[in-house]
Amino acid sequence: MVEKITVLPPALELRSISKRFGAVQANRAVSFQVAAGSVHGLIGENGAGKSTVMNIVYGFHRADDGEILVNGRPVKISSTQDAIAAGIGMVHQHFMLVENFTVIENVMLGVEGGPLLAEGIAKAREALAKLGKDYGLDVPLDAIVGSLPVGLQQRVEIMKALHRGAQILILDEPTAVLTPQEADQLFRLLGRLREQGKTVLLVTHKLREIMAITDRVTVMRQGSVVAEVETKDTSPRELAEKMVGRSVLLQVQKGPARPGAELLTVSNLEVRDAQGVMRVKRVGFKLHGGEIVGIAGVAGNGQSELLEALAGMRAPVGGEIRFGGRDLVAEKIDPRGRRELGLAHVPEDRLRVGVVTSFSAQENLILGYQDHENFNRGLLMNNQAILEDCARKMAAYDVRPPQPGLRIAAFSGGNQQKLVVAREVDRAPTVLLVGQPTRGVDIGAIEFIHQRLIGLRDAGKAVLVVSVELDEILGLADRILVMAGGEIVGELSRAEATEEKIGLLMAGVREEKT
Amino acid sequence: MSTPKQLPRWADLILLPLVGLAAALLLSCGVIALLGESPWQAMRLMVDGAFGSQESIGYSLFYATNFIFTGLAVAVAFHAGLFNIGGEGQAYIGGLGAGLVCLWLGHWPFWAVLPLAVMGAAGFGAAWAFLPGLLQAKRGSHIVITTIMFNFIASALMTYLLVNVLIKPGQQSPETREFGSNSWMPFAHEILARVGLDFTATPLNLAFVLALGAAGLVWVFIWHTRWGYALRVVGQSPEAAVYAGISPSRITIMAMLLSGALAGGLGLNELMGSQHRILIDFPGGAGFVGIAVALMGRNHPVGIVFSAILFGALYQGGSQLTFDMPRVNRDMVVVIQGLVILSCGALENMFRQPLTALLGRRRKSGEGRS
Amino acid sequence: KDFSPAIVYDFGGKFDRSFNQSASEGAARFTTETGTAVREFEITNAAQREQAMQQMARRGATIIVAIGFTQASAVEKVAKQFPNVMFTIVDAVVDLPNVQSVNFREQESSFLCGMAAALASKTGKVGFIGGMDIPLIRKFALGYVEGAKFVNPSAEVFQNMTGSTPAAWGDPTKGAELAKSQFGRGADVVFHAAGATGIGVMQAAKDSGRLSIGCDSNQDYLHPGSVLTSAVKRVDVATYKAFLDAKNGTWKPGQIVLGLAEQGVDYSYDEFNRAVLTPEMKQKIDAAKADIISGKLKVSEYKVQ
Amino acid sequence: METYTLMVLLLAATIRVATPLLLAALAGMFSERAGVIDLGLEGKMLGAAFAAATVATVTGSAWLGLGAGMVTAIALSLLLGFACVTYRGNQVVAAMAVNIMVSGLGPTLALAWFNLGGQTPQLDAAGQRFTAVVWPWSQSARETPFPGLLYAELLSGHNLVVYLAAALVPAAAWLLYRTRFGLRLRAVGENPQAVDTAGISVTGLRYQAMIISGALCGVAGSYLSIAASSGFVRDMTAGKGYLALAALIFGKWRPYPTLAACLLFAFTDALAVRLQGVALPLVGVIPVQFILALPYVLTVLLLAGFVGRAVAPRAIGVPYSKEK
Ligand SMILES: Nc1ncnc2c1ncn2[C@@H]1O[C@H](COP(=O)(O)OP(=O)(O)OP(=O)(O)O)[C@@H](O)[C@H]1O
Ligand SMILES: Nc1ncnc2c1ncn2[C@@H]1O[C@H](COP(=O)(O)OP(=O)(O)OP(=O)(O)O)[C@@H](O)[C@H]1O
Ligand SMILES: [Mg+2]
Ligand SMILES: [Mg+2]
Repeated sequence: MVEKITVLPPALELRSISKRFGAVQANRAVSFQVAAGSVHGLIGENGAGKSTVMNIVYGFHRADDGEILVNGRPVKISSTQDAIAAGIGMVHQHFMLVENFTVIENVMLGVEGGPLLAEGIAKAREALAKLGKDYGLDVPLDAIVGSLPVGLQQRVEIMKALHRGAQILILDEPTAVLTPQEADQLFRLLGRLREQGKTVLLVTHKLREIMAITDRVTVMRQGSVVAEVETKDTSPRELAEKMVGRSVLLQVQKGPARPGAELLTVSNLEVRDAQGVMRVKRVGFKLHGGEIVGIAGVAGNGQSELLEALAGMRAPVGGEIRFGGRDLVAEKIDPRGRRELGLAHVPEDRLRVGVVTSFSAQENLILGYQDHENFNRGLLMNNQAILEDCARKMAAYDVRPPQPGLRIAAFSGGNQQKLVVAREVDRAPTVLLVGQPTRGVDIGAIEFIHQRLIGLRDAGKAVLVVSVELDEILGLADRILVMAGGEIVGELSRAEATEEKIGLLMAGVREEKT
Repeated sequence: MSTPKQLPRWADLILLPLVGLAAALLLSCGVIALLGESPWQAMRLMVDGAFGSQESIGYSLFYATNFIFTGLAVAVAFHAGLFNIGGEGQAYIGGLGAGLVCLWLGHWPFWAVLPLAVMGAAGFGAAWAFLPGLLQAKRGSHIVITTIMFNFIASALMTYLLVNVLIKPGQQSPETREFGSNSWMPFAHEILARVGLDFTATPLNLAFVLALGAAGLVWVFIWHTRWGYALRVVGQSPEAAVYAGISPSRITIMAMLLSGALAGGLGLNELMGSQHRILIDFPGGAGFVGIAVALMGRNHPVGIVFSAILFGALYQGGSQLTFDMPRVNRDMVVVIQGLVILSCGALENMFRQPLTALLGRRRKSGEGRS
Repeated sequence: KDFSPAIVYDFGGKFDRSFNQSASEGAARFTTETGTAVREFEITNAAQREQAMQQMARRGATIIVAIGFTQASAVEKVAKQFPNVMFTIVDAVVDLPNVQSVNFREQESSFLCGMAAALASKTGKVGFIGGMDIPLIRKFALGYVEGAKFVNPSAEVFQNMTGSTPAAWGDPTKGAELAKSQFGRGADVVFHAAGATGIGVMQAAKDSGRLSIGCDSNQDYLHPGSVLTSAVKRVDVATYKAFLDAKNGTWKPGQIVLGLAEQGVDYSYDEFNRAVLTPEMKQKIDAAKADIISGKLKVSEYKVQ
Repeated sequence: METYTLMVLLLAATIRVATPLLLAALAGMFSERAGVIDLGLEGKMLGAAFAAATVATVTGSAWLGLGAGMVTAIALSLLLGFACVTYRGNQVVAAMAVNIMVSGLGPTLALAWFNLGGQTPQLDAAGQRFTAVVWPWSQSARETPFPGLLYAELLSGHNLVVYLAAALVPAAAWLLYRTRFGLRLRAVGENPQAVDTAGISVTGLRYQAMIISGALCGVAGSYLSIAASSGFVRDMTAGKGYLALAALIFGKWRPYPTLAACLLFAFTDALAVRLQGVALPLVGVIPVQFILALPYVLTVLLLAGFVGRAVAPRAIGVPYSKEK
């Protein structure tokens, strides 16, 4: 093995790639090599520039500067077509699928093999069957992609790349949407690819995955490569420190929970999504003061709908949500009314739901509280009060830069999230609902946000955290509910919860209720 | 819209529209030259015709008054994320409201008629916008299509009323009798005469002041009230609105009502201010011009007032042009309008990029609302 | 002071193949005969009427001819402001000492056209296509129906209007469709009073081998052999005469009503329609024409109640 | 028998009225499927109507007229593409601008060239227009109501463009669903990023769609000026472009349902013509204005009631850029 690598030129070599988006220097002279027939990891914090550099390799973005070599030969990649021709395939962080097309149509797109579809379809069907056999990729070819679970959609993406003859396969954060078990399946698949002589470039920020499967790993921070090491010569802690640039606490610091009175009771809750599909099925649980309850589960198993129903953004079709002596469902209390009762919400999708990106920070800090008497003076809004409130929260939550008039889009992800958390937490709500509290947020801000949530718990309030990051659930929660297929399939106390147990439950393997 | 490089705000608001305007006029000059007239002469005639005398100023501002109302109507809907193409029909029906008040109560004192007429115009205009708004909110019917259809339906309804119901007996023309003279908007020259200023008689009237007032109210409403805030949230992100407990469907309906009410204001100027009767097709396309006006004015009341004046000047200057240049006919003025909308509205990015490159060595980060 | 004539056309514009065009022909005739240029203006919105007339008056117009009933209120206003300028308005009445109001008895010519239609029709079914449903068009329609029934009491007259926006005067496709629809119901002669929409009506008649009747100006030449006749309204004569009288100092204010007797309206008969309007038909029509002129035959006039 | 004849005639009228609607709606289908809102149908048709009439007048050839109509509409379509695809301008605004500009430009040029006001000269000579194609034995077939009348009125006696439009529906369906181009076109309106990452140019596809849209609008516009009538008159599209768009939405952006929608609108129109001045049971004679408004009212009702939320191509109206 080792000999082979020294003999062959690297499958992919980047030389001094730079890319700037306006004010953001996303990549700064990035250079590294990927050995042929290896699985190479690329790791870095959110915003480190990983996706950008991979998009450059795939011809989706154009580098400002630098050179790309494939199999030792310099190639000019100025479009996706060039990349495909050079044998590069990519599975994007956000899938590039046409949802209302069938699998086979999606796979064919761009390589139809002729002006008419009919013959192309026949040929593609054959080729895909073979691919399926070779790699154990089993996908229903005539299913509509949008109706497939994400795990299968990902396989469609991989098939797409392989069908285009990819020798180098780039996967950008492929496991974010998978259960641990599905992730293991994916890794087995990657192993098979490596055996067949393909080169895999795995982009992630999860240390566990890097350690589990890669041969070599490149670490990026703030657009630059800061380290390149053999996986077997490193440790998670070392990688984490290289990623962040300082020593980090991989564990959340908190005292024991002291659960108090029951604050929120959910029973028999049923919720349909916009398409009318039942996404939450007869869900019931209780929240007590002084505890953080985590809801674990693979994305798309009803957590989002559950959270939206609790927050009042989506009307349930049945069931009860009792809070402060009222039934929120029967009384049809809207999100604003719930906030007034003391039920606050940090939404999962910050940019789309939690803020209005074109508004200033100051305007965003009254979102949901726009009718509050503090912010209004008679018919008009009290801009002075709004400004002062924002300035105060920015100071208290260490938001940088502390400029209330700055458009929210100009803040970094972490600071945007701090603003949202400030808005919702500062009022000390009785119950706080939080979705993906640290998605797209760097480690410094993660620590800060986690501390705020724990602070709220220690003040006797209840916090419900929904997250697809198991580490986060395990770090934060005092009690864990696992959702799969729209149901709560298990409840674990923090003490008894392990990654394996939760993983099994997430995959829908039920065990006896505790 | 968060293009990495950004124009400074002043350039975005003032320079960019001016560059677009210049390009449109340049193209228009080309067409005029094709017609065998001197473009230079034509432009001079237009500018002179628009601003060269008290009369031309009066007419320019008179037309501008209509465009302020319809431009504001488009802008309010736009802030809520709605494209209201129905300004024409809403203005038509709104005018009916104002007109009916004047017909019935034209003998009342002006101070008593005015508020009722304003309510009539706003109320009828809003009512005509209500159904498209409701259908958009509740049924998701494409508002662009429904408002266009409502323009046609408004025309049919008005023709029916003017031919069969409201027509002044014994008369050919499908128009109502003249309003009682108490209900006429005081003309600008009358008002100015009272304070001792001499101004040529033009149709410019008190409605211009009302239009400016409406612009001021819209500004306060959109940026300084919680309802305007809610409206902007819905326009920018319906999801965020739901999150904030703002009902997008309710805001959609509210925005359309407001939009229709503003469009109805046209009747105050055109009917109460100038024609003093309801007549066929009196909005004369001002509802559509409002789209261009709102766009050029960046959907901001101040911008709308200025671009309405620009379009008023284009109208007045254009009619002067056709008056004095026989080979330039009235359709040429329509072409110029189209070109202005094209280069100021649709092609603005074409000018934005070179302008940004020209100006934008140093990008000022940090802007408030946009 | 120089003699300076001016004319303001209505919305349709001076090339509407209808009465504005007819007026512009009158103005053109005046210009060629006297060498005096006529200042013209086509309006695009209501406020321009007044503005245009004022400007013309201020720039020294001696006489201003306003075409179309929609100009009445503007003429009334401006005529008061400029008592020394002569105004002639066509199709409306303005009662002022410096205004001459010229009106036509359109019903009389359309009565004759209705007769022609009924006489030429083999099916006993004839059609009428108007632009917008406004009093003037009803006036045409009423005369036409009476004329048809006068010849054939059991004649059936189909009536259609094109639309209810000003676009109705310029939609030849719709005009053609309306005509075809009437042909489908058995009509074999169709009369239009729909401006440029009528072009489509007449084309459809030609295409389907039926007959059409033109309006306002003599349109027989458009499709020789297919246009039965035209209801001619001599706006051109009225315009020309107003200018000429003003120039010669014989212009008088007051009301002028032009009917068959005054040759203000008529039906057309020329080399283009000689083949279709047979002598027998012509004879009957001419007889009725004489009766109308002599007052023996009364044609009712549509009145807005 | 009477009602049978009436129905046949109504249907024949429906076909004629539906033709320009259908052509424009199919045009809109291509651009909208590619993700570009096509309110510009109206202006493109009008431009084509003008060009077709002008060239047919000058050259005396209807075919050259049709060609000129198509070229003009394609040019306008490309202008829209330039504004909306290349420069990512607002699609609705660009379309309105083109509509307004064309409505002025046609009459202006017509006046300059022909001096007949906003019109082109009447097309009279043989070959300047597309006239009815009468099928063999139509005249004699008319005698036997069934199927003779159907044959004579419905099948025979339309002009070439009508048959062309009819043939274009299956052709469009085939292009959209059975070819590589169609697959890509549908994809680019749903998820342009997916198309881009598949190595296909989003811009290129959208321009192709705009060209097709222009070509079809060109046929539609030419139909108005050199087939259904005989010359160009200002604003002769009279809102047909907007109605076509409504039909497209009602037809959910699919060829056959769009055909059905166009036929329905046309039928309403034909029926409205019949209902003018006719006393109906219970309601009596409905004022003509309300009958004339029927197609528009129907459109609103259909959009509100039966169509509900038509699911537009997902990426419609959003200018594509990689770097968002
Ligand atoms: N299209 C774009 N336009 C502007 N800025 C961009 C764009 N894409 C990325 N950036 C910026 O470039 C930087 C690097 O982003 P990139 O997506 O490459 O990070 P990443 O390492 O993949 O992060 P994540 O873990 O969140 O996926 C970030 O600051 C981001 O805001
Ligand atoms: N659209 C934009 N306009 C202006 N500035 C921007 C924009 N997007 C990002 N930035 C700037 O680029 C920087 C990097 O953004 P990014 O979201 O990648 O930050 P980050 O490194 O992930 O930070 P954090 O850890 O706080 O999430 C931010 O500090 C922000 O000020
Ligand atoms: Mg990434
Ligand atoms: Mg970030």
